Amino acid sequence: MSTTHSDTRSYLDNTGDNPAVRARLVVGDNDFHAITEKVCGIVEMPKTPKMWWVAFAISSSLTLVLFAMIGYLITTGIGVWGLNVPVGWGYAIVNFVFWVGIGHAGTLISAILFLLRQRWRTSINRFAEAMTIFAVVCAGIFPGIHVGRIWFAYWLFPIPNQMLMWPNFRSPLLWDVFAVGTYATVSLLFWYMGMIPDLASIRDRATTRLRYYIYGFLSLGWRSSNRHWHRFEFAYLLLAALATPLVLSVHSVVSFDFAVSIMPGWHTTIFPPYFVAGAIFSGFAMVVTLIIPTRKLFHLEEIITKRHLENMAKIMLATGMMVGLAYSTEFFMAWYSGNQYEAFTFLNRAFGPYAWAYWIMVTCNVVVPQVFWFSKLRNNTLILWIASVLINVGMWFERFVIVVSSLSRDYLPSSWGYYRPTAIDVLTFVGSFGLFFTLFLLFIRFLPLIGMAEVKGVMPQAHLDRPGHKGHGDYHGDIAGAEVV
Amino acid sequence: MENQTMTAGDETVLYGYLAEFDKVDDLLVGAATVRDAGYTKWDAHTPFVIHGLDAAMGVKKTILPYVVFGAGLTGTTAGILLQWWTNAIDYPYLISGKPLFSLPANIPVAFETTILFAAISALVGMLALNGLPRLYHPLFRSRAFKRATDDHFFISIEADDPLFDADATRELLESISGRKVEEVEDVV
Amino acid sequence: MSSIKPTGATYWRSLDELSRTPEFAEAVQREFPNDEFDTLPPATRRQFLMVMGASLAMAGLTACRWPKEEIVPFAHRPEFRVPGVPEHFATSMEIGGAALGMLVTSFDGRPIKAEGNELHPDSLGALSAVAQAQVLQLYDPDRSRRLLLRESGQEFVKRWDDFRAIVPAQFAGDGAGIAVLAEASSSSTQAKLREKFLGARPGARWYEYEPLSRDNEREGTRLVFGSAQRVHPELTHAAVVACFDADPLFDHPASLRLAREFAAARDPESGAGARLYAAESTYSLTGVRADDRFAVASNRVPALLAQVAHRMVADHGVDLPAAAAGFAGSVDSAASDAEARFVQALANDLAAHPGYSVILVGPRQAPAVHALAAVLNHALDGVNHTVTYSSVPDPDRPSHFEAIAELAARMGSGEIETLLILGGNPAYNAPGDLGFAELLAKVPTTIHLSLYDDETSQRCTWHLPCAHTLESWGDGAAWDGTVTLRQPLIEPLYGGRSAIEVIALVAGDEPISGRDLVRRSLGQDLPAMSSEVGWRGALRDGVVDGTAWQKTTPKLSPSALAGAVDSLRSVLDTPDPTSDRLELVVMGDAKVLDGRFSNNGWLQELPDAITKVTWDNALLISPATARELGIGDGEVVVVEANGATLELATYVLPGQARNSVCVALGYGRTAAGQVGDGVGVDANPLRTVAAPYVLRGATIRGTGRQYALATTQDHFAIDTIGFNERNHRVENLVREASLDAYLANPDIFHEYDHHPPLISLWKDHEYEGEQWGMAIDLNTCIGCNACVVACQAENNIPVVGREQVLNQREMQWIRLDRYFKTDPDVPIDEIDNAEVVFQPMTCIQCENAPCEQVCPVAATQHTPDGLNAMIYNRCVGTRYCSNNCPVKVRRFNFFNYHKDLADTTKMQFNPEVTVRARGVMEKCTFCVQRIEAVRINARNDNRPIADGEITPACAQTCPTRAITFGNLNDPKSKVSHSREEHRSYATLAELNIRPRTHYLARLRNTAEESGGESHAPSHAEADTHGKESV
Amino acid sequence: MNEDKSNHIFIFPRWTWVLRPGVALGALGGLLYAAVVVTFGFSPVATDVGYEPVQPVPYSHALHVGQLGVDCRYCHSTVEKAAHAAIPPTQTCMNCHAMIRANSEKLIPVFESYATGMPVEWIRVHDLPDYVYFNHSAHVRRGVGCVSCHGRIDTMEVVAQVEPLSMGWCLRCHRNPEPHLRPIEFVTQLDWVPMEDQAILGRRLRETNNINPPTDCNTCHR
Repeated sequence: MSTTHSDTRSYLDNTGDNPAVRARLVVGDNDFHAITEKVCGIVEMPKTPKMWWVAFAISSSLTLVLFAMIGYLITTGIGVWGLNVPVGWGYAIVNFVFWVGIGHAGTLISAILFLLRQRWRTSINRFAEAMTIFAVVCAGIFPGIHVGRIWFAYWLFPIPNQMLMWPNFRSPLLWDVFAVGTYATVSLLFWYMGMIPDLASIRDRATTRLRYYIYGFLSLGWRSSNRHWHRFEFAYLLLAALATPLVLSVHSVVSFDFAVSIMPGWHTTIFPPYFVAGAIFSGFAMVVTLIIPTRKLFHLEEIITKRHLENMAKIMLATGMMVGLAYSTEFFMAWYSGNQYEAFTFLNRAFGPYAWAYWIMVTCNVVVPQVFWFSKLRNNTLILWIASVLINVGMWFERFVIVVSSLSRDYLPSSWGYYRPTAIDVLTFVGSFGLFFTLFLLFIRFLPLIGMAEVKGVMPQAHLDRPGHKGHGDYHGDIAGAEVV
Repeated sequence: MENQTMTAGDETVLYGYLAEFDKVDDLLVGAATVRDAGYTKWDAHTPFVIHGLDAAMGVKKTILPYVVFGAGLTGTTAGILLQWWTNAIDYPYLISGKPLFSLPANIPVAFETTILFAAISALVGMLALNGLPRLYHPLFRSRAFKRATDDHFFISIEADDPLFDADATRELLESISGRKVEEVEDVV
Repeated sequence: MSSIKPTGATYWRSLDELSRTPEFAEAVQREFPNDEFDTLPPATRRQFLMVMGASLAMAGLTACRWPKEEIVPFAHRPEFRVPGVPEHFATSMEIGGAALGMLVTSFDGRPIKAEGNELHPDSLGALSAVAQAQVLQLYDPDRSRRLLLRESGQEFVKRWDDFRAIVPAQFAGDGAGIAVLAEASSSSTQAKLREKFLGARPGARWYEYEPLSRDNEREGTRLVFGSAQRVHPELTHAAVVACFDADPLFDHPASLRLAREFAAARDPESGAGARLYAAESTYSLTGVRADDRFAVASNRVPALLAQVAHRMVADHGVDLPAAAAGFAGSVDSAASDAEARFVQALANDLAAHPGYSVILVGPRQAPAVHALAAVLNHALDGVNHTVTYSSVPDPDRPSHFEAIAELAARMGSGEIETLLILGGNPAYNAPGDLGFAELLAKVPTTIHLSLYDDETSQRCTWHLPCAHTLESWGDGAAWDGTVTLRQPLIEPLYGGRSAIEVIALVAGDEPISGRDLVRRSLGQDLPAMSSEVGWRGALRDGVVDGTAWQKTTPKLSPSALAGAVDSLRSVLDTPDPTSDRLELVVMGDAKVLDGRFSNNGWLQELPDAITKVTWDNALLISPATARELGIGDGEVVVVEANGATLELATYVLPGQARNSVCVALGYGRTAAGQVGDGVGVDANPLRTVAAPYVLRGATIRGTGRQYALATTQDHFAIDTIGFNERNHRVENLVREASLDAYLANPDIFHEYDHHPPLISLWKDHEYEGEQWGMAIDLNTCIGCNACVVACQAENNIPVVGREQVLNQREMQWIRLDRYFKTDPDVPIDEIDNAEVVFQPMTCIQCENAPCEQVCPVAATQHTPDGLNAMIYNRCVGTRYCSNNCPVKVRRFNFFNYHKDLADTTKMQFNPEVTVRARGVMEKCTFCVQRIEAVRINARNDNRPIADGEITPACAQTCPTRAITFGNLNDPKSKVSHSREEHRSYATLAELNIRPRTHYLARLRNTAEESGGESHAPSHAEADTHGKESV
Repeated sequence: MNEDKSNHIFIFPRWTWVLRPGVALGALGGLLYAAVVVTFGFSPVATDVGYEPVQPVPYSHALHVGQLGVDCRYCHSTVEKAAHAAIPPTQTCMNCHAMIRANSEKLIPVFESYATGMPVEWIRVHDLPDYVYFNHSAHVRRGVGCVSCHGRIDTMEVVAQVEPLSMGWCLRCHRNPEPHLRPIEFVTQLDWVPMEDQAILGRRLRETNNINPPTDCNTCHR
């Protein structure tokens, strides 16, 4: 099939943009079976690679650290964190927003790109969705543990009770409960549903009874019937259509936590778009951070091609610019509004006690992505990887700046303060990464990390290659007139 | 039958015929032929979605969208009613001098419940309409069929299709698949 | 109290859960073991109060169904006792020889709160922070619980009988070799017992010592009148008040009364505008309030006063009595233009208001300076107008420092066989040059009666546990002599005895109870007392009306005056301090005084009014001096004076006088208890008998080390952005204008609000019925912290300890915001004089409360009567409300701050207020428990609530009545009136939060601004009085 | 073309059909169960009602109130003027028992208490959490009968808790007090039955005594 090559670049490189030729989404000589082999092969591996074990050992011990910290917190009190009055929210909320943000790329890739018919998504969407779920799991922990009386946290849910009390639906925190809850559920459904046919593939290749039963159970007896495929496609389309506004709403609602308050630096109308852009930004950064090593480790360069990486780099560039714009807009508004509190808050961000955090943020989020302007740099996997890691750092600091610097100095100078995280704060945060990677490693080892069925669907072989048919794929001819039963 | 497991004493009946293809084109043509032959209890099995196959098979458009839409509406109403009843009717209290019930503050939650209900109904509806989960199916008794999730394509015609005729149907299938048709049996 | 170690795996929903733990049950056993009762006399009423108290305390502590909870009723309920209904008893406490009347709330036998006694001349219903904290001290678990005999390095636990047994031997004979060292006391009972004791033992000597003595004033009057007089400032009609190192509004036995009078003298609505001048080395609360404050080294204060005298004579022909003429000429040159300006303005003003002006000199100034002031007051016709005199009790006693010096000398020479120390803690707080602690070893038998087994007790052979003020009978005299009674609220928790009981015991008096002693003595003084009716009436009132001392009108004594002039000369001749020979001012701490309250968590954690420092004392130093010496803020420095050294952190304080550094006494205790030990550093070693207050020739050098002072507010020096913004915001937050500007344009304070009309998106809620509101008058608030402690006592607010304060987790509901106002043109490190303003900030009960809408569980919401309610048992602790509170007055329980409290301490809790669990937000609720109590009673008797019937704890105790509370829907209520005043404004009104607490703007009344014209309440009279004035 | 060497093939047994209804049922049942446990299981209705501890003295309300007709307020004398309806001092018992049953075994704790002055330690039955501030006078003086909360004490040999005393229970009455209102004079009459329809009477009493119980938090929580 290499005849469709438009130039002389190595056969693995499909980043060229020649309008005359449709760049291939899967490179190398792969037929359907080869794809199945590659992907299922990872799950069926007789022995796990060393690298995996090393990574798992580290991440799972970090997870233990997380649980230890939570235990200490619950038994001792929120005081083990560095919080105070005025800064009532610190790491916990920063981490929450950070993780929720990361959890955006997945659904975005699967849903929005799906609706936009961006077929290149197929190689990475499963992966990204998985990442979304795990990020949301990490995110979900923090609002849970940051309340003073965790054992009463269930009061946030509208459960009938002997007190005849209900939660207060005017509170953005309650909106959060619903938004994040819905998002987690929908992402999970989306992810699982997409996986059903691939689980069936693993089932059908099973060489041991246990594996057959496990994957057989998970794939719910999928028998790739076309009548099923029909409804499956529809359900998938609908979920995508639902997830798209959802993914936008989630970070908007998270931003309401701040925007609805009256704190200078929080109370601003640009937060929703600003947060969503940031979320996508950080989400893609995290996808890239994870996908580059994974694709090396399991030799998936032919399925997750350089073009995929490049596209993501471009998206990061775009969203990075949006974020940068948001930063400058905030400053403009602070000055233009003539509100002395607002003005001071931003002056204080850039030059006050927390200036260091602010400038880390700007460097990582605005300066670093500029390298993606250059094709050479963005196509250099190493540079791309380093940049995306830096962007993750920057996005964490963005949340830190928003949450902490605004609170530390608000209306009354008499109650200004300074927030210092404690070791517990830091370890809890690090621990959450442990949890994230633990889940992630389990995923790439035991579940199909690439949507085989979808990838096959976008391969040339999936379409009619009979001469004389226009378009590609769709079968015309003697079916045309036939009336439908 | 040589490639089917037979445990002694198993009473079996014919479930239907299974024809195998390895080219998308043949499958599409075949499907159209079977459709035009007027069969109703038959199906095609493919490892991935094949454009045009629905048309070739004459699959009716699913009612799923209406289910999901209904669920979504339910979600919205539930969301609004919940907030209105709890905060304005059952235990009204004065918060920041705000009105007891004001739509703007209730939009986020109502929106989320809408999506939640709709999304769940989408998956559950899809499974229900497909009659899944169904871990056991006679087709799974065929070894060849295992490639239906890998790289091969199949057409199956059930024995209890009104038009089913042991020989005629076999001929039809062999003519379109150009290879031997497999008889799939079911245990009772 | 420093129970902030993050330990303990359990949480409480309230104290209830604790009571389920076996430790508690066991602790309760410890607290009230049966043998305790055995030692007590058979069933008395008060014993049952105690039992009830204890049992209810326990009972109140359980709320969960399982396990079972017990109810212990009285066996014999006293008449008129209704369990669960608080009672109030009038009693008093004594500090430095002046008795202060209080009204103590007793809940089922547990005294839980001290308030002022309206009938008492020095209280008038108000009570200082220190006095209110007595309740906590009562329950202090560190108080000594037993008699101790220390011999040859061993300790023996003894009983009172053992002590009684040694008395005859120790106090036998004519008393030669016997000495008694007592605290100042105004008790006539004690005086009588002393006479009896000394009468029987002519050889014995009685010494009186107070580390913070006011004797200089006493001696000063002696220099002028030939006989010691007590000075009573009368500020009600004062037009000009000049304070020289004096702090009449805070540091004075009658400060509560003086503050009230001063507030009246400045009420702008009645046109009164007394003008206050202050010349002082470090901030006093009076200085803060001054219209014209001049920061000058204490050492130069006399020169200032002398110049004022000179100017008055020279420019205004004020004639001094011949004998005192020498005073006038003593100094006539000012050291600086600023000084000259101040002197001139003051001299003009004083001379312009004869009969309405008064000069007050502080206790740290030499007698001669007081003498000069007395002469000037005389010349200004102040006597019997702005200052009155009365005789002093025991006029011939040597001054406190002479007394302790003489005692020390005799101890050193081994004359003393037996030394009985009644209270006090001389081993800690005697002047350093005496080495008193060591001298104790030279006395064979030393007996110390004390609340704690403190530094002195540990060096004495005998330690006797003292009964607490609230545990004992006694009497005393108010500053003006009014007889004041003291009655116990509870049986001595630890079997202590009061001073009079011990004196009676050693005097060989037949052992009788304190009650009988007091009653016998009063019966002798006042015939009325001998009748049961009179006695009960006196007990009810806590004071005996009309027993104040006769006012005297002493004549100047020329012979004495001659000496006064000479001694003033010598005072004036001392050179002014320089940066290498600094002046170190040692002052009593505003919270722990001389250290007697060091073990009181409320006071230790109370932020100092000016520095906001808690749990520490610091070296106050002016920015300029700090710069000259190259010392930074918070740097640890070594101070050397009189050969002794001191190592502590600096606090750079704008408004501190150049070349004068200041440190507070009362810190660095070693045997205070678990709260007070090791807090701050002890400055006593630097003091000398000759110079106990103002130490000359001190040097300091930096160590480069930094020390974090636990302040509840930023230091003066922060990053420039913050510094500028803060200065920029203050004028809007704490609105202030000159009196004339205000009178000229009453709306001046509303020119600050420039914001668009405040409209809502929805129809505003209508508030019907009682609508509570508050008004705080910044013009009369003097920042005395009384409200903060009142609130803490009333609302069971925990003490969190130094580390937590460092983490900005202090819990006091009332934050007394302190802002410096400085001239923006003057560089920070050149500032000599900064204006300080206070703004008491607590929950302002916004109608559109930002905190409410963000609470996901509706744990904070609005009540129909307009309170911003906080429901602790509903709170899950998201802290969102605190984040969204524009004034940051919400407090969060980061840990279980009550976990490590002693069970006695828990007896102080107010059962009407929920004790907050860990992880719960809390805040001011306008004392909703008080509101509900009144409301229920009013409703029960079908009557409306009268204005003033409900008083929150803070308003109740405010000495200047700066806080008014009431129903805003009642146009006739006091608070409604304050709301209508032009000075009334709302903080952060532009946020449309509609606070229920409004502030009344602050007024300044300096001479320049009003062209020398002060707004005396009665100009006309002023002139008729001031014939001789030009 | 991958040919399996083995002749073996895995397959789920036919009976796995039943899984489908099973899954559905499980989901529904689970939800139902959770709802029941949350709404009922944890509430005081289930935990507290019926608490009937044994008292140090077998004091019988049935005898004293039911048969001898002692009025509640004879012992619980503070109920009309204070928040607490105080347990009577030993003295009160002795008012009668100085003569009556003066040598009864059962009364020994009382006599001891009277002699030594040490209290009798009764076990609390009706117990509210510390953060709840209930005021007896406020209710009794408005015509809420003792029986409304304490039940027919006059028939109890041993006092037991008959009402849940939960927040919801309090609120129900605060929202609609009429069923529990009676003329003040009958407040302590446990067996009182209205002459007329309680609905009408309740409404009238509510108007005449202008009773409008608050339901805001500060009413009970401080």
